Amino acid sequence: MSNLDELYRDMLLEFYMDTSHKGELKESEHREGKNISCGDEVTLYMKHDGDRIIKASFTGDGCVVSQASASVMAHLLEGKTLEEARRLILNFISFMKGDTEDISEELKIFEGVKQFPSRVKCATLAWHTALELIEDIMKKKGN
Amino acid sequence: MSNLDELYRDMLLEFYMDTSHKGELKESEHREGKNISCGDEVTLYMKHDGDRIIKASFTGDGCVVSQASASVMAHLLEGKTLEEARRLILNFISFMKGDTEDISEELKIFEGVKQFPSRVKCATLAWHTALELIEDIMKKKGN
Amino acid sequence: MFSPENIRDDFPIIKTGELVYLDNAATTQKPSCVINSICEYYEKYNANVHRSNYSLAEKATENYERARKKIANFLGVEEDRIIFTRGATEAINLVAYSIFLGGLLQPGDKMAVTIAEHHSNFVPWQQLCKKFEVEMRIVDTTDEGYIPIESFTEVMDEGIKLLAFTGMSNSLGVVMPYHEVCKAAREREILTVLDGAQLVPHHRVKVDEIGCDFLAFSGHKILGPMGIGVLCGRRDILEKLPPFMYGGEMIDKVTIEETTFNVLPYKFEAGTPNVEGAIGLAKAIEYVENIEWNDAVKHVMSLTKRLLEGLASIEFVEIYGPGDDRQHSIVSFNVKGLHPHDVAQYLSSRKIAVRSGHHCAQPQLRRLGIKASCRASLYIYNTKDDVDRLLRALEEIVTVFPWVMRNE
Amino acid sequence: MFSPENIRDDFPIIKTGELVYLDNAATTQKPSCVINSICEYYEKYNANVHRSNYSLAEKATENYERARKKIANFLGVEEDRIIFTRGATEAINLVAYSIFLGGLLQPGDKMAVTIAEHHSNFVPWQQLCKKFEVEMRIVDTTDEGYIPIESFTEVMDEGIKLLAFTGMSNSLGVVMPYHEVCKAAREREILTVLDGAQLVPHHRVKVDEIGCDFLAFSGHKILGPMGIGVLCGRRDILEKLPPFMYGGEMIDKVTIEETTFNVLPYKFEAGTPNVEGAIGLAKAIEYVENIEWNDAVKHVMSLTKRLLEGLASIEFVEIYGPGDDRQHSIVSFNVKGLHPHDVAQYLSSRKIAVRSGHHCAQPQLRRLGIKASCRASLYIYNTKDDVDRLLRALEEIVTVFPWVMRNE
Ligand SMILES: Cc1ncc(COP(=O)(O)O)c(C=O)c1O
Ligand SMILES: Cc1ncc(COP(=O)(O)O)c(C=O)c1O
Repeated sequence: MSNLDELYRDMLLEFYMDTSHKGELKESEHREGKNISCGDEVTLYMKHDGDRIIKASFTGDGCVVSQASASVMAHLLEGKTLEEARRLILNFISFMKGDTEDISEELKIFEGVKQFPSRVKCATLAWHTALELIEDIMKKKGN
Repeated sequence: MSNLDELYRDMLLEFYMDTSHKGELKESEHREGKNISCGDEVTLYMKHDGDRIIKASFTGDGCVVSQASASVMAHLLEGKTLEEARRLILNFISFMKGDTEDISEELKIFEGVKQFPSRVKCATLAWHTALELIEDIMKKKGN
Repeated sequence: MFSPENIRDDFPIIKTGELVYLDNAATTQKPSCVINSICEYYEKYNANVHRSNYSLAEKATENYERARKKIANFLGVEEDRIIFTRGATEAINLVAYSIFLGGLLQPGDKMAVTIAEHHSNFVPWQQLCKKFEVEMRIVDTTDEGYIPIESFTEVMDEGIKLLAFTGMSNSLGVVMPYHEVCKAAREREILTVLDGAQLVPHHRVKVDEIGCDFLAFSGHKILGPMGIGVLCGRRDILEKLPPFMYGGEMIDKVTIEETTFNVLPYKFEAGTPNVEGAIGLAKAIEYVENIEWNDAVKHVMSLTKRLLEGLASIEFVEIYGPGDDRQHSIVSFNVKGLHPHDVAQYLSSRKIAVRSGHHCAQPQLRRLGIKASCRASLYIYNTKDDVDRLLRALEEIVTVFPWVMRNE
Repeated sequence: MFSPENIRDDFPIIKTGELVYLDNAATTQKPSCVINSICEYYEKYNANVHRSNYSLAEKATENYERARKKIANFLGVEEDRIIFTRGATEAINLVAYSIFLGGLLQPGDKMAVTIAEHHSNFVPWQQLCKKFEVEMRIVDTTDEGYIPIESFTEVMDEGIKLLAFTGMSNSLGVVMPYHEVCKAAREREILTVLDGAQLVPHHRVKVDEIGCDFLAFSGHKILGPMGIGVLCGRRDILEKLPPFMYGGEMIDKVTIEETTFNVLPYKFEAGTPNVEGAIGLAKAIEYVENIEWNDAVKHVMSLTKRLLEGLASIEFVEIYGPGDDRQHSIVSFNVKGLHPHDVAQYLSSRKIAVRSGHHCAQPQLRRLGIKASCRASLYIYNTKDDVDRLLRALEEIVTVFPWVMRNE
């Protein structure tokens, strides 16, 4: 496999093409994220029952990597408790940083991104944004 | 002759030691000059009868080259008309810049200074100052 | 006769042929003579300048000042009008700060920039205008990114005191009518700051023929090293302006109460200068002067044309800019339905270097209705083959991103 | 075990043995590894950083950021507190301008500098204080050029908000009690700007152990290339401060009306950075880290002692400074009856490089009652023989300037 094929694995392209989680969510909480170095922006929407994430979606413009990553993340977050979601996100960010190899199968498609340092930020943009949103929700709940 | 001996020729050292033109001149016109890059300062004094320089002297601190050059200049200017003095000065400045080789015998002692670009300014400081003073005097006379 | 083939061997990174380097508007590659001049400096005569009279320092100073002279000749001005800076950005900040702090622009005054500027010639003016309550007008471009002289004079006639504008836009490669602009400004006694970062590497710039009051450019975009640039100014204004940075070299006399400053150009060069950078830049200029420049420019123009035409024939590519000979060496484009980062990444895998993003020109891109683009930028060592390889790779992009065609 | 003999071959200019180089306080010579790292950069992976994702640009960016990390580790801080500048002078101007423009010092406030400062840490404060109507207090030195902690605290207790001072004076080589000074300042909530231009090359500086709020130094004085320097700051203050220069890299979003800025450290790095310089400096730091530093410092200390003692034994030489172990690596002196330029010129003819002049420290020299001096300054590659050759040459100066003895 060439470097490029590793970066744009078929599965990754599928998640990019999959628009089922793209679009605004009415009556949800949301947060914006931005990658300063390339200008990519993402807005993340989340519906929850105080404990569990019921629905997640995103809007925004960006490269294949950032869009695919937002898409797969929205997929995975649904149905998880806030705490589970938080741990999943932290795990993915560690994985992308090269701090751990331990990652679920569907996220391995981002393995090839790691060799392009400038693209790692694209892959983690939605995740960082989600983390902030979830921690906000948990904090509000805690109060 | 080593480079250094060329720089500090005996004649040059003699002019440095010769303090006959050092000191303030009462009832004269004067002007200050400064070499920014090394901080050397010289003040030049001149007595004239409107046409001819009667007496010239200088005060100031500086290196051997700048002091010797002020000393020999004060020597040479006395008795010259303002216009002759002006021409002599311009000739010396050209000589030090390497623009002419045509120079009177006593000023050849500065030949060795030319190979040290940072010292050329030391050699010409008093002369530039004298030039300004003389041109001032001539302008005032012209009016 | 100039031919890129004859010079490619002078550039170690180009010579290997491993990469089609088309990011010259960001920075150019360096010829060996420039690299060697840097090594030689550090291996043979490295010393601090203007401060000592031992032989090493004399030689360093001589070479530093000879570099200034070389650049002065290149621009057709006297040496004491050449101020060394870190790059175009510092040069523009220097003149902007000095103008504001020196009161040449005062609260209530007006000045103008264009919407085509690089952030380096936009944000300093915007921020200092806010700070000093000066009004900043904007000269707009056409939809193609060009600015006709009339758009400039219209804003000039609104009573501005200063105009800062680029001679050639870095996002689209559009050459502005800078001669006419400077002439019109001088007639109206409006100060001009010409951003030459893209212009100087491509056009023989003679400052006093153009009639700009200030010109800024970066060494690294004209074959020179990084960390060196030039501000060239009008002497009477430079003399009037207060210094920007303060420190060693730029002073005359310092007492506890007061400081008097050195003469031009040293008044604006605070601290130990980048001697290496100045020497390297002078070497680069020498290199450029030894090339048959008219032919080299024609070569780059013909490559630009070839690139524009080739791109126009690819149905899923969108091109920005006028697309005629007002556009030089730089072409901005997008592949429809694909983010420019992905395009650039794909091209990188094909060993072709282009830049993707906002090119530090967000106002211009927003004006065109886009957020980002791919930008291919050419220099004298590029060849037809480089252009063709880019075009071929773009045609083949559908093999990786199949939906590119489907979006049509 | 450290020995200068083992490292001299690393330095092309030192290796030849043609020159006794004793002007290290002005700039140091460069080891081959630093020179090579610059060549390698231009020959292998020159590109603009942070802006593109082709392989060359990725590699340049990686190396640029790795350089930042290296320097951060060296100073014991996090990377985002390391701001690359052209040198110490720009670093100090940056923090001074940001502090004044950001309103951290306001009309009526007080700040202080010492009389021992290099112009680069004196004139910016003096000029901006005038401009912004802030009062500048002066911490005086003793007649020997030292400043005891009490002199600092006395001025601190006059209600100053900021203290800018040098860790080691460049005219006399006096090491100030900078640890105590920063501690006393922090207790009083006074901001400290530590000029480390001379300190950092000689003492292992750990910023947070010292407790200064800002530290500035130049690469070229610690074996690195010219055109690169560092400002290291306290994160909370850096975040509060407005940018200094504006341009590419340092922005987040630019619209016609407003600009938001990038995160630390980029907010303070406007324009194309000197990538080459950062890489070269990191290489220099690596070189320094690979040396047994305690031994190297001891070596320079013992040379300083040898030089001080040797000079003291020449009857027509006058030495400035305390002459004990508060003085490090730098010795200022004059030959009685002779201008320092002539002394330096004579030494140059004997192939010995020292500096003569005011050393960009006019207030300090005036305080000592002199206008200029000769300054010999040592670094790790200097040897006993270097010192002895200087001493011997000075003893023999009477052969050229016979009146030197007569003046006794
Ligand atoms: C103590 C001190 N501060 C500041 C500077 C300024 O450094 P630079 O000229 O490299 O900006 C120097 C050296 O010139 C210095 O010795
Ligand atoms: C038109 C224009 N102006 C200014 C700049 C800023 O130059 P630098 O980043 O070298 O300071 C650039 C390049 O980045 C440019 O293209």
